[in-house]
Amino acid sequence: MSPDIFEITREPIDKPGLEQRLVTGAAGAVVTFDGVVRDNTKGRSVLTLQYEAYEPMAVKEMQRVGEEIRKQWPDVERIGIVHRFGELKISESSIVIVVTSPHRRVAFEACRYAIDRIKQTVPIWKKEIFEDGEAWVEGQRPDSDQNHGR
Amino acid sequence: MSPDIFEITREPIDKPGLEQRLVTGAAGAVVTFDGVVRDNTKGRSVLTLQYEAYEPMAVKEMQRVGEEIRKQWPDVERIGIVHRFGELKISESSIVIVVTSPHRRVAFEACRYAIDRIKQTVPIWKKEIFEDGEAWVEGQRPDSDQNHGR
Amino acid sequence: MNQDSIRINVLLFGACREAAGISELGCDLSLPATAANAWTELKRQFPALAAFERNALVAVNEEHARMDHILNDGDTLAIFPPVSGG
Amino acid sequence: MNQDSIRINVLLFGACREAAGISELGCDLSLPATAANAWTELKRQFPALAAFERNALVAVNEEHARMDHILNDGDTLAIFPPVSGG
Repeated sequence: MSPDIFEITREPIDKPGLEQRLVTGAAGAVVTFDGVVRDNTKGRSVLTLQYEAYEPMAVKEMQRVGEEIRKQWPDVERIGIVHRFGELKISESSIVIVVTSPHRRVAFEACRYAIDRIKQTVPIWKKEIFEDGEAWVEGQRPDSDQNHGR
Repeated sequence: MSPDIFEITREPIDKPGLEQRLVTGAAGAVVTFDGVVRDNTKGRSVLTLQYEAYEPMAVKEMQRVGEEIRKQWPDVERIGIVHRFGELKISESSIVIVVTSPHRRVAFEACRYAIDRIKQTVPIWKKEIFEDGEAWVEGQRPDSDQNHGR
Repeated sequence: MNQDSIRINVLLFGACREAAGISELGCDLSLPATAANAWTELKRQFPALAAFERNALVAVNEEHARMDHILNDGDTLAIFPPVSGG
Repeated sequence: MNQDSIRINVLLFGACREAAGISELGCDLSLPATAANAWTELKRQFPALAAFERNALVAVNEEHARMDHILNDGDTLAIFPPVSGG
């Protein structure tokens, strides 16, 4: 069984707990990306964000990102990706990605790759709730990005 | 007074506490680098690491790294750098760097820059304690690195 | 069900779900059937989906797929706009 | 102290501290005095420091400095090997 962690949850993400599960003895670097809800979009005040997920497929796609990382950076020790859905308030975490590795370069590169890929392939959608309205955030069409093909 | 945080401490680093102090409403990305003690160096088992710091100068040099970041990435929201010294056990954190920004690219780049620069300029030294001996970790001479000059 | 047609499960997400006003339904299609055929049928049933003509993406059985993907009886077809997670 | 000499504070760190067996001392230097002059004087007092001839770095008053930095009375000179924090 892979020691990596790929989860979708309605609950607040336990970031320290996730990190703790991924720090091995061989790890020297822990790089964590935490996506939090911004209080504005291009200056317009945001009240909350609503995330909707195609849960089983989202987990599969996160696992696939993990496989891509292990192929590209064999020195990675552990990968953890937890994406939250439901209604999130300002400064709450929608996604936490943790990568551990013996040395820092790999952890930085793999963590950044993970969030870039997740935004391209994982079936999750978000809607911004403003004081005076709401709007789905537009994703990019995959064919507008050369990296998408597989 | 700058809202950024630059600290040297003998105590375990409170990473969640540090992150919490740096997440502003405008932040959408929190990138954290956590340097932890590896259980080996090139295959040789490490028992503990001893860190020694020139404390007041180390804080000044960390502040300088913060200034460099703010000049290079004006979109950074907050920077936090805490370096621990004294004797550290395997998997304990020697340094935690947190950068928050509205979007992820800036937080990733600035966080990585921070750890790269700290390893070049901040007066801290570490000694590896093995089962059968000990050795100071050799740092790079600044003139062997083009980025050092200022 | 005769052998000239199949029944698939359809899931809608995000703005597509909201436009159609439904998140899940069964759909009968004549053979041979592709995701594009299902999309045409769904637009007939839910005209508001036409707004997503250029953007809608599909997944078949929890894998990203193209509109020319051939559907089999019992497949799950998901329809959604470009993803925007993270 | 006469006007032809200065007294500086010297701090040693890491392997330099360990080699010298001392972490802090006062040091009198004739004028004009540079960090290099101080380094020569320290090597005289602590011969083991000679092992760091090619590697020793200096800081004056908590700022990185070069060996030709001119020292003034009361300055704090720190001597150490290349840093290895993080």
